[in-house]
This record gives sequence, structure tokens and C-alpha cells, in this order.
Amino acid sequence: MKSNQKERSKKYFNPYFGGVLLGLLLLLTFYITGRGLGASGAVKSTVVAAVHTVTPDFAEQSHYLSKFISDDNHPMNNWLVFETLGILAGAFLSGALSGRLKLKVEHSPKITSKRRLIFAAMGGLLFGIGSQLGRGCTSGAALSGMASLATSGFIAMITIFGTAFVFAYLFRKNWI
Amino acid sequence: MNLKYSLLAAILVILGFVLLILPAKEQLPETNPEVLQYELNEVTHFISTDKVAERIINQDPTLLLIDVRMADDYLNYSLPGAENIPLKEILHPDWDDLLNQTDRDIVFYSNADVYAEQAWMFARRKGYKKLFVMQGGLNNWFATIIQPTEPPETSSTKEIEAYQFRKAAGIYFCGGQAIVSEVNPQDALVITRKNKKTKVEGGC
Amino acid sequence: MKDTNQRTNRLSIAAIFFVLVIIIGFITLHKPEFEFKVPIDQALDQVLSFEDEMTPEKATDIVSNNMAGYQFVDVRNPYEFAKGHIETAINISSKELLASDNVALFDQMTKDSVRVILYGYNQSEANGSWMILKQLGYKNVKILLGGYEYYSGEKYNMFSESEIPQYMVEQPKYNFAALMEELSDGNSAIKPGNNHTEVIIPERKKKKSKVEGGC
Amino acid sequence: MGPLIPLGIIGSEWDLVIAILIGFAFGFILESSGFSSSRKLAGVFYGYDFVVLKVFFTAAIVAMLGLLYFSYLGWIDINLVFVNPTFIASSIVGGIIMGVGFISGGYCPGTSFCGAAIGKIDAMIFTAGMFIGILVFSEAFPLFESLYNSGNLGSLKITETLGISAPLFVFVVILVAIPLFYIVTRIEKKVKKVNY
Repeated sequence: MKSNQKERSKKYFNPYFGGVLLGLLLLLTFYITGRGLGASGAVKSTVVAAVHTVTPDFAEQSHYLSKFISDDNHPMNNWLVFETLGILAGAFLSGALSGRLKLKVEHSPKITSKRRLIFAAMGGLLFGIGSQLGRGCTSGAALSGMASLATSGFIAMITIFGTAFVFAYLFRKNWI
Repeated sequence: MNLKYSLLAAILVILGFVLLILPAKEQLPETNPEVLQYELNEVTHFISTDKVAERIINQDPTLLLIDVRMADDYLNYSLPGAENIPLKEILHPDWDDLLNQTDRDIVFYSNADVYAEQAWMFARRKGYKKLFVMQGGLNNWFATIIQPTEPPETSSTKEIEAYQFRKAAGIYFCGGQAIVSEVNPQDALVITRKNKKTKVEGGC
Repeated sequence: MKDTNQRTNRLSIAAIFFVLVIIIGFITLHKPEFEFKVPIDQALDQVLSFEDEMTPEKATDIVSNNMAGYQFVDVRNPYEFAKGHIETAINISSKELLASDNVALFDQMTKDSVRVILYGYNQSEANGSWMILKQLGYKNVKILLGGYEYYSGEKYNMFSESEIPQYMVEQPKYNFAALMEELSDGNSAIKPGNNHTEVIIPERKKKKSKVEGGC
Repeated sequence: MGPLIPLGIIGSEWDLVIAILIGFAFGFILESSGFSSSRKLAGVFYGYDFVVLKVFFTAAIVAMLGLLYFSYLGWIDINLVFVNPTFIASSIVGGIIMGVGFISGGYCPGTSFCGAAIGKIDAMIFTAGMFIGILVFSEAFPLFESLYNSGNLGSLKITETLGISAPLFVFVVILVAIPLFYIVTRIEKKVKKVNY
């Protein structure tokens, strides 16, 4: 069991190495585009696009979505959407190289797949709401925000991780 | 392995420390003398009275006129929409917000272009951008726009067109109703710089 | 274990790469050759004091009496210089102002406490070069009011009725407000602060020729 | 000299190509660091795996240091770098909601894309949940609107909030991070390993 564990962790980058690489990438992103990395913005753009396509009137009436609709600039035509496509491709390649491609539900042996999926959906839902309210997610607000020394980045980082710590005990069964 | 981590940690600390002891850099670095010298020689900072007139008539929102003469002179007569910053106050921090921007083309003018160029020089040295000087100043403004001299009939069509524009502009500035035909729109625009310095919309 | 070591090596390489980039940056950091030596507020005071402006009369005096300790510097291009210049002047075109031998010359003249008088065709032409040299810390540099245009006498008495010497270019050549009043002639002229709201008043005079009407 | 795109050095037509390339590298690094596993991510809250904290802080420090050095060397105009505006109330509430979402779902948006890309079904569900979440948010926006726009402090920087210089702040962060890394590695060794 223990050797298995070691085998597994070896396949991943040394965390500091990953961190330095990610930092350099973030720096490069700032250097080229003047803004940081992000993820949840792409989901927002997709939602805007989807709603706009399905029910245009509805999207234009919605106070929030209509902020992101303009005639000449299609919501899908967005930096973050393309970045997200890149994330999917990059992660796929990395997973393929290390032999981690596998369709599965990852969960603690103490809980069922169903329970894990319900919690995942709930988490996603909350993250969707929270990322809009907080104007960015862990990568966009917290990581990029911290790198550019934005106060909002530090607030996001502290509140996200702090709250997760506080609630960790309630959810321990899911993970340990 | 532990040694390696200690070394890396040391590198981080040293990098942070070096940054700490480096002399502080100003937010907006002073423009280098050579850059100013270059801009003066290439005369990229001058804008003709014709172009100023056209932009005023078109109510160009990207134009900001700054009168660097004394307040009395400004109150006595100034160009439409001009703000007053007397030359001796040009460095006053009150004006930083107005001058330190990249959205508009700021055009300094005085009676001639000497004081305006001095104001331009100081603001430019402070690192501000998109600054211009109206060539010839108000004296030239009156000589060209308000009371243009008619070119001899032998002059080129371009000159005659320019004269007609000036004449019409002059009528406009005297409160008359005039249909102002534009001069060649291509060269009527001020040197539009390629780099549009917009703050990017970012976020997650 | 060897494998793990390799991974830490990779980390070290990444870190060293990062440090190298910064070190190379410092080595290649362009140190500007010229820096403004005079603080900006002092430079403004100098300009406002008008101490370093020289009238054409004084210049004529210097040249005709062959006064020592002055050097005229013509900042126009060599062709203009060749067409005519102040007799004792040397030519340093404003494009070459900061060339190393010219800077050396200015340094030398400062050392010898020679007063340098810059001039162009008019004041405006030498103004930039003069201000740059002043701000670089050359205290002994002056500017010739009116430039070569007035010195050479081309324009001396053109506006003789005026009491103010015509080389004072910043003097208004017109009474702007009065002229505007006169020209607008009943039309409500655009006044400062009015923010050019277009006042449409039908043209009353000289309807025939639009070009000549109005102003 | 930089940032390149806002200054027009690279044309905006390259914007999207660069977006894909940067995203590709981002996804690759996240996945290779182990961010595609929700249990690895959640480990930081139970002390059995601190990879998130290590990667996150190292990256932030490297980027902070890099930005300050780049700015010093004149390679980047720090004033043109986008600083997320601070809306204090909505940031805090949003952060709390995201925190609960994080511990419950085990992912954050970026990592859920990585997980989804290598076939984690829970990550896909998480992503789907996110879509619904944003839809719900936009539906209920009038409800959130006052909160969303309250406490606007503009593009505030932490150095302005704390009133210290940027280099000093980064130096302090480094001095805090290094012992932190050491401590969490010790904790990691003590806490019972979790097999995932």
C-alpha cells in the first residue's frame, strides 16, 4: 500500500516546482496580456451565450446577464473561454502522459458515488454563485489578485480557505 | 534534499531582500532627456491650428485644450472649452488628475507657442503622455482661423481648400452659421498613435 | 530515490532560471546617458525668472563690441546656418545637441565660464534645446529672444507703432476679445466656458458670398 | 515595454491564440501538480496533503516577485496591469460561499476543468453545477444587486490598504511562507496518510 502511494505521488510534480512554473506562467500572462489567469469567467460567458441563444429576450431582460451582452462582441468570443479550452487540452495531455486518463468518480471509500456527485453538484452551484458575487474564483480573484497585490485577491484567498477550514469538520467523512 | 530546499528558500529570501533595498522607483518615471530631445526634433508635439479648429468644430471629446496664460488673459479670451492652467502652476499637484491621463489629447496653447512648449516640456518630463502644443499659439490662431489671408489665385488647390476651410471655421467661431467642409480627413487627424493604452478588462 | 532527486533538480533549474532572468535584466538594464540634473520645480522657476533670456539689442552689442566670454550657438540645420548666421556663432544643430562631442563642448564652455547663447530662426526654434540644456544643469546657457529673424534685422521695424518689442512673441498681436466682439458683430460669439453650444443665427450680411461673410 | 497586448505591441488578433497557449500551459501545470484530484485538493483542510497551499503560495510569491522586478527593470508598466476592484462586502460573502462550495465540491473552477478533462465524473458534475449556479445568480440578481455593488473601494492594492511598500510586503510574505512550508511538511508527515 505504501509503495503504491509513493508511486502515485511521484507522478506528480514536486509542489514547489509546480508552484514556480505556475508563478512564471502567471508572470508571463501578466506580461503579455496585462491581466491574470482565470476560469470562472469562461463559465459566465458560456452561460450568457447559451441563454442569449436560447431565449434572447430573456437574456436582455435579465439585469445581470444583459451587462455582458453587446451586439458586436459575441459573449463566446472571450479571452477566458479560449483560455479554458486551452486548460482542457493541457490537462488532458498531462493526464495522458502520466496515465491518469480514466472515467471515474473519485470519492472517499466511506461514501457512495451518488453522495459524492450530489456534493460535487452542490459545490459547483455554490462556487457558481460565489464566484459571481466575489468577482472571480480561486484562480482569477485569489491567485491573480494576490500576484497583482490586489486587496480583493487577499480577501478572496482568506475567506475561501478560511471558510473551507471552518466547515472542514462537517464534511470530513467525504474526504478522509 | 533538505539542503536543496534551504538553498531555494535562501534564494527567495535574497530576492525579496534585494527588492527591498533597491532604491524606490517613482510611480511615473521622469521622461528621459533624449526622448524629449527626439520628440522636439521630430516635431511630433506640434498640432496645427487647422486641426485644432476642426476638432473643436467636430466637438471631438478626445480633445482637451489647456490655456497656459495668466488667468486674466484666459478670462478675457480663450478658445471654446479650454481649461486654464497658468504656466507657473503647471507643476501644481492639483492638476495631476487632469494631466496624467491617456484618454484625451491635451493641447497646450499660449499667445505664441513658447510658453505652451515650456508647459509641454514640464508635463512631458513628469511622464505624462498625449500632450501637444498648438503651433503658433493664439496669434497664429487669429492669423489663420479668424482672419485668414486669402492665398493668391495661383496657389495649389490644396491651399485654396485649406483657405476655404479656415474661412468657414472662422465664421463658426464668430458665432455664425456655417457649413464646414472638412479638409482632407486623412491628414486632418492628429498623429494617431498605434498603441492604444487601454486598461484591460480582466477578471475571472 | 534517484527519481525524486531528479524532480528536485528540475525545481532547482526552474528557480535558477528565474533568478538568471532577473540577473540578466539587471546587467542589461539601460542606464540612461543623460539625466535631468535640475529638479523640475527649480527648472520651472528658472524659466519663469526670464534671467536667461537675451534681447537682440544686447546680442548686437556683444557682437559689435566683440565682447569676450560669450559664444553664440546656432541650433538650425547646417544649410540654414550656411545661408546666414551671427558672425561669431558656431553651428550645433538641435538634432545633434546631445551628441557626445557637442556635450563635451558644452562641458568645456561651462568650465571656462563662457556664456552660451542659443538661437534658432525664431525663439520657438531654440526653445526646446535651451530648456533641455538648462534642465541638464548647464547654468550658463541663454536664449536669444526673437532668434536670427530679429537679429538680422529682417523684422525690426515692421510693427513700429507698437511699444512692445516684437521679439516678445508671447505678447498678443491682437486684442483678442475686442476683435472677436467686432467680428462676430451681433452674432453671439462663442465665449469661454460656453462649451461650444452651437448658436444658430441666420446670417444677415452678405448672403451672396458665403466665403466672405461673417467674420 | 509590457504588457504587450494593452500596449499594442502584439496585435489583438493574437489575443485568442495566446489565450489558448496560456490556457494549455495552465491546464498542464495544474494537472501535473495534482490539482485534478479533489481528494488531493481537499487534503489541505485535513492535513494529509498540502499540495494546494504549496503550489498556490509558491506561484503567488514567484509572480509577485517577478512583477515587481519586471516593473523595476522597466519591462512592464505596472499601472496597466489589471487590478480586480475591491467590493468589500460582496468579496467576503462571495468568498464564504465559495469556501463552502470548495469543501463540499472539492474543486474550484480551474481545477474542475482539469479534472473533467481527464475523465473525473465528479469534476464534470461540479462544472455543470457551476453553470447552474451562475444561472441562478443571474436570475436572482435583483436580490444580490445591492450586495454586489456595495462597498466599492475601486482597484485597491493591498499595499494601499496596509500602507506599506510593495517590496516590504512581498518580503514579509516570503518570510511567512517559508516557515509555513516547513510546518505543513511536518504536519503532512504526522497526519495519517490517506489513500486516494
